[in-house]
Amino acid sequence: MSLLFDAVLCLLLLAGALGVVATGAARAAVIAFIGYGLLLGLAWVRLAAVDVALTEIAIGSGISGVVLLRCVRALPATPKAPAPNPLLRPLAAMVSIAIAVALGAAVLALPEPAPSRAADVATALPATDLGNPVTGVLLVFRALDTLLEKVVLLLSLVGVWALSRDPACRGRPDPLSLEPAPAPSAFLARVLAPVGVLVGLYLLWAGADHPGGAFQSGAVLAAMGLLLVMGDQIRIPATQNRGLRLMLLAGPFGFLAVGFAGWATAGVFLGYPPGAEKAVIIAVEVAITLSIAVTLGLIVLGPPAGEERS
Amino acid sequence: MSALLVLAITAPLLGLVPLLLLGPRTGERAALGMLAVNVAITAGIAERVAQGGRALGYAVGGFAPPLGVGLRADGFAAAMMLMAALVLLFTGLFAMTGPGDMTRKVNARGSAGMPSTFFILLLSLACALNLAFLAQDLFTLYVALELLTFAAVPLVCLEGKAGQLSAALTYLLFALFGSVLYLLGVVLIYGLFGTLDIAHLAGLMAHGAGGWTAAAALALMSAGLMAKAALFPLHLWLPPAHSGAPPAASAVLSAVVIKAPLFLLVRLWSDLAPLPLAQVAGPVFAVCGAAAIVFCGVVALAQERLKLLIAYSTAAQIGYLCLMFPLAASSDGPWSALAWTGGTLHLVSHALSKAAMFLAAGLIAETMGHDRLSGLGGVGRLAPVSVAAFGLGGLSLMGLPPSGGFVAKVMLLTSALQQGSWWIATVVLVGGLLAGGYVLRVVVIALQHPDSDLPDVRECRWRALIALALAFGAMLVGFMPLSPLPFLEIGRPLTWESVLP
Amino acid sequence: MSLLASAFTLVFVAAGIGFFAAGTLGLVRLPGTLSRIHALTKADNVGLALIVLGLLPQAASVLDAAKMVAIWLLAQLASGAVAQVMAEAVMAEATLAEAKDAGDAAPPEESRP
Amino acid sequence: MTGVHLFGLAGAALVGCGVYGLLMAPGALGRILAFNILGGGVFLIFGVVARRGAGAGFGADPVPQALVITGIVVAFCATALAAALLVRLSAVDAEVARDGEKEKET
Amino acid sequence: MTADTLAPPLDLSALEPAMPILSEALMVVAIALPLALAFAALVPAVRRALPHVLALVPLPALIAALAVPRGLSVLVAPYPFRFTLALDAPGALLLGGASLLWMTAGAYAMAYLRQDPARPAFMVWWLLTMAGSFAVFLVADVASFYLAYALVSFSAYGLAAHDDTPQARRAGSLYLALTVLGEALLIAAFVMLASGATDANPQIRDAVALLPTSPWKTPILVLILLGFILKMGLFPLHVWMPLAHSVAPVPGSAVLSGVVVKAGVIGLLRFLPEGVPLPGWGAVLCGAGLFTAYYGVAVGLTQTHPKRALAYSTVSQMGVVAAVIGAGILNGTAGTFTIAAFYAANHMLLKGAMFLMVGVAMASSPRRALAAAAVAGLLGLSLAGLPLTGGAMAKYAIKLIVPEGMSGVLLTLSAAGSTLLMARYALLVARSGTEGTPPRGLAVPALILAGLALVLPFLLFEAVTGLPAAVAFAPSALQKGLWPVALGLGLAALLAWRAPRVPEVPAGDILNALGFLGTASRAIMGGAVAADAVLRRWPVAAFALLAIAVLLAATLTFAAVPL
Repeated sequence: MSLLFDAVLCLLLLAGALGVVATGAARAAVIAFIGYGLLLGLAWVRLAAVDVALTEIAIGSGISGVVLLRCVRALPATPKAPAPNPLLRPLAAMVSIAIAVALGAAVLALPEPAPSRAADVATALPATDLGNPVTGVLLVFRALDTLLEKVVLLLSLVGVWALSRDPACRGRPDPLSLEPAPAPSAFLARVLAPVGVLVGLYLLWAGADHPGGAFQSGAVLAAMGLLLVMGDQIRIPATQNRGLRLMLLAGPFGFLAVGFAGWATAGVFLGYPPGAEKAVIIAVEVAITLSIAVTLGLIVLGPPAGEERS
Repeated sequence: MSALLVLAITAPLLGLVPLLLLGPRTGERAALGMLAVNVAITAGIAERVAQGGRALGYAVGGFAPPLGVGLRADGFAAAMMLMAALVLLFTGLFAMTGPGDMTRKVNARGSAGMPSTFFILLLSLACALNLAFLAQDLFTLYVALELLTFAAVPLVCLEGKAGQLSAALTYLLFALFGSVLYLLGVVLIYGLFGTLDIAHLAGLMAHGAGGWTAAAALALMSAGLMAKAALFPLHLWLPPAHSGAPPAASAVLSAVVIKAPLFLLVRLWSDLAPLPLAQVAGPVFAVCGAAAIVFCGVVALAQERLKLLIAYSTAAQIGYLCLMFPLAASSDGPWSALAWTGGTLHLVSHALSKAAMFLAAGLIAETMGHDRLSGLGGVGRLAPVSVAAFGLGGLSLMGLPPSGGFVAKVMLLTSALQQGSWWIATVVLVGGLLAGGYVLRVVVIALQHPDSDLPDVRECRWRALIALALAFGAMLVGFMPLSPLPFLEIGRPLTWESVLP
Repeated sequence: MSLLASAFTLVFVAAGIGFFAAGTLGLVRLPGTLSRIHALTKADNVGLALIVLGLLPQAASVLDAAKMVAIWLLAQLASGAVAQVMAEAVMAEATLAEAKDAGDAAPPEESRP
Repeated sequence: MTGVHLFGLAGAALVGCGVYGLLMAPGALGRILAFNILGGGVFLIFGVVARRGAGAGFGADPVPQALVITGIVVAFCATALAAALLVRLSAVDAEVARDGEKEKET
Repeated sequence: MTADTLAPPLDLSALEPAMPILSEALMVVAIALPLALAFAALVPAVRRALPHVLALVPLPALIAALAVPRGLSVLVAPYPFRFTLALDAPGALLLGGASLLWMTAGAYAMAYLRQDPARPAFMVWWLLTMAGSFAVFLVADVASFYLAYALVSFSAYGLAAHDDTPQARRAGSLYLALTVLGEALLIAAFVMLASGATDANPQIRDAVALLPTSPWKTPILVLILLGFILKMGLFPLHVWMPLAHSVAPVPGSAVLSGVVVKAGVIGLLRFLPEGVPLPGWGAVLCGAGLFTAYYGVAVGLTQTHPKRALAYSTVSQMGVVAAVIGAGILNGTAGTFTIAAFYAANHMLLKGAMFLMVGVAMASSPRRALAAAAVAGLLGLSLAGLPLTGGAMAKYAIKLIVPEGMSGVLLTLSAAGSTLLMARYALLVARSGTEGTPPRGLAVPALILAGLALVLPFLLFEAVTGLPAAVAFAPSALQKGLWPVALGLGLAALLAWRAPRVPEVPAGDILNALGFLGTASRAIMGGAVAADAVLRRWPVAAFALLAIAVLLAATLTFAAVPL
């Protein structure tokens, strides 16, 4: 029964992917991509990776989808790039199928029993007082990756801002719509946003021991922020706003500060003070979540339009 | 455990705080300060490695690999780091707002410093490069490569012109294609061995374990790295991106950014892959490298714009390092060590000389208002120091003494001849001829009488001197003795033993 | 007891799936964006409600059950509001197209949601 | 054949789809989407590797799962940056075209 | 009669305790002084003072040539660089000759370029070329030789292209292209040569000693011969020389034709093993030299400008030098190299003086030009080996090496050709007068150099050959020396009386027949650019990326993985 479900899910995934790749129309392809992301989220649940499922749906499908939809809207209806020579199509198909087949064979041929670090993690996790092994890996054992991933996120925002017409990257990003928000949007923003913020904070809190964590929470918070912007409930902040920038920096540099503090408390960079691991980790997660939420939201909003003349 | 390794990654990031929170001038000064600190840190690492005669290591968070992530600096990595740090510092100085930029008296055409964003990206590059040189975990290296790409792409399009934006987009997309192939290799490796730590993997793979899946994983990772390094025939993005960017950006892109994937390619095949595999893969890279040297060299000769010429020269010069693979992977001790040293010295001297050339070209273009070769006659009179920097940098590309390029060329030639690789020796020589052609073409034009009236501007002298300093750096590398450098052998073969407690 | 709960779940979830299927069919087959939105929101909301209801006996704790109900409520809220926004957009486009002189210049709008 | 195998094959097929898209997509947006499909396939294989490594009381090896989370975020950053570049490029192109037309008129 | 017997003429042994250090310092300063001045010229004050002292810069080199004991070598930079200087007999001869030419031509150049706004740039190139030329004669290790050789070759471009006319640009570009080619040939040869030695940068002498047993003997010799012959301008690699030497300003031409080509000569002398018979190689070199000796004369005769005639004469004379060296290594004759260097030094001074006389004549009224032509003619006859001139001593010396027989006869006959060409040159000089009196700054250095060129061979003959100078005055020797010159003069008279109308062969002769090479290279570049445009298209590059991944995986799987 579950095998049948998995098979159907896989086929749907494949159909979704083919739909994205084969569709000529940009908007339809993006919509298909969002659907593909949701299906992928289901696949993650089936693979006992609820943390990943949440991340995939929130980031890979949700926020990415919003970014891509905005992109489609900004592009001219008729793309100027000529399609590759259609004669290449069979060749491309052959190459792709060959790669897929080889890869499939490689995956099936992976050794049994599978090598795994699960045992190592299980041994080391109790010392951190965390219940969720994925959070343990992300924030303790491979904290360097996570720290740098925060820098990547910040850097991609810098990259987006660098596309501003203003070399100093000042001012507010253009509003999502030039017209005032329709009443239902405003209503939704007013009602849903507080609940959503609560959900986001819950995800953060739960992440220590259950699926969830900074990224999933940050994505939900960012979505709530965007909802408020779309509902005309808050104004898009100017990028040079000092408070905003502090929020951007809180995550990566709060994390970095904790890393340095580890030298004093645990004798090693990115070590946690013995006994207070969980508290410090949650503090780090709060800072990270704040930054992620703000960064994701600003990435969706795009480059600032330059200093306003007031 | 050496804290310097951690500082090498984190110190450049600290410079981001003032850049994002304080005014542009303060931020710029802080950034330059951090770049100088970065040089000090990398020099410290190199000094420790040389003193101790063994690699430095650090287990981040106190968790040793394979569960945790390890950092490790051997001689090769330390040399690369120091080189990159120096280039970044000099480029940063070149890009700063200097005396005269405000008054605009010196430069009628305006040779202003770069915006704060440039310095944010420069510091991020410093972090990413140090990470790429130090990290020993294949996934951390993936993060480092992505960090590098995301810092490099906006550099291409800082001025927001249409050509730059489209070059940046192609660069980004192709780099992403490369990184996703790399990641595919990484997942296969993890599936096979359950670890991503290079030292552990080297031990696990030593006896051909993993079979064809491991081979496929290595191939995928290599292809991804080649795409990021723009190795022929995957160089589609390099000429427009490197020639379109502002000069300071071009300099770091050509000099150091593409060196990180090349470095990792070397790491992959000299430290991770077992020798029999490396001996099979070596010729494949060498063929690509040879094609790059010859083909891109010829295309560089045909260019009509100075910056494009230099960009194609970069695409060609990448090939030299790839010639090293089959030579270094041989079991012929001294000659493979010589090739290894030659390849590394080429990497270093190319970085210094190419940075000098791009900076000089930027100043030349700024002085003349364009970079069309046909209209550059007599620019030697307006921008003598820039032309000198270009020429001295070119000396290294041509492989003429005294320059790092010469020493590297002699070492590669010697190793190739001793191992009977006549075709590699021929390619090295032909590459030198082509480089001579395109470098001298520019120098000759610059020294000619002007065909029309020269504009009434002068080169920005202090910036030209920075370019000249880099060119002299490339020449200084030429005073290396012509024998394998023991420093580069420190910490090989790769192991955590005696590196981590 | 567990058998009864299972039967309850089976019935309600099956009904919910039926509603979902109907909604999807409507999405695919019905003409016009407005009617599609209508089919989608109405049928799916009922479908979701039935599924949640069906799953309630399976919940391990009252808190879990409450969470499921909360999910249903949130989905109600979101789909209702989004349907409204989309409908308004459709109407606005329609009026815009009319004003633009009855459709010879303007290309037919993409009508997929 | 188990579910894990199925997902492994699906991952491989998704990689194939992504590769096809990267080869044949006419424009940058298509390539961005194809990159995401390809990335999804790679991540799915990570998931399969993780699931296969279940043990020690965990339903899956947590290390690859954590890697995927980081990978998804990095892929998102790439997508966002590419999309922003694309938007800006088309805006600049439009401006250039407009300026060109204006010049023609005068 | 071996090389080491050529003792330094200036005996400084009185300074004994300080002698070694003094010698070392002299050699270093000889190279370092012009080099340092070239860089110091960046300072305006130095730039202004430089014209007054330019003629004195080669002085340390001259003293070094005169005083430094033969065979002394100085380790300038310690292990592992082993940057070494040494002075042997051939090096001393060429160094001394070169320093004299640089001094007189330096004084001449400052007068010649008095009005030229680009004089400072010329001086910088001048100093760099000078430093390189001295270094080439002095260095003893392989890497430094390559460095010095590159320095003299590339800096000479600045002298050749100074006038920046379209012809000069073309000549300069060709010169650079062939120089780069020569560098590539030589580096390959040097790397092969050095890799037999234990040191990474061996002494030239040690490396060459290993050459006869090297597994790469043939490629090394091919590359070395090609590389240095290119610089000496042997047919068919001479194409650049008439172009480059004739477009430079007169003093530039003088040092190019006098000194810079000798870098090729010293290269052959340094890198060919002396005293080891290399029959095949010797024959090839000798044959090529002899052919070039005649070829240069034949083409030179058609020239209508004295500088181009002189340039072709240089081609011809370098052919003679190559023939001598070839004959020497054919049999492994000891002393060959010193005599070849003696002949080359003789040519150096004569050719320098002859170029300078062209400039003198061009600044003279037609009547005064006749006087200049007379001096020029005398110099020419000396070059051709007219008995009782310095040149005759050099001719006598080389006949000690070249055996009687075919090559000997041909070599002797080539003197007739030289005479003919020199007569043509003197005629052209006589016709090149314009108006005015040549400034003293031109005439005096030219005449001093001419005097030195005519006299010095007498003084050096005994030291070089070990024979008393009187042997060259024996009646049989006089007669042997006279008849080719007489024959040449007779032919010249014949040609003057009834010259066949031969069109002037454009400088660079066969180069013009190689025009298709230019077309071909343009086509290759065009093709590469077009191919690049295809390769850089997205789908193509994306396919290539996947192809590399697949090919690499397949290669690894099938070639290496134990299944």
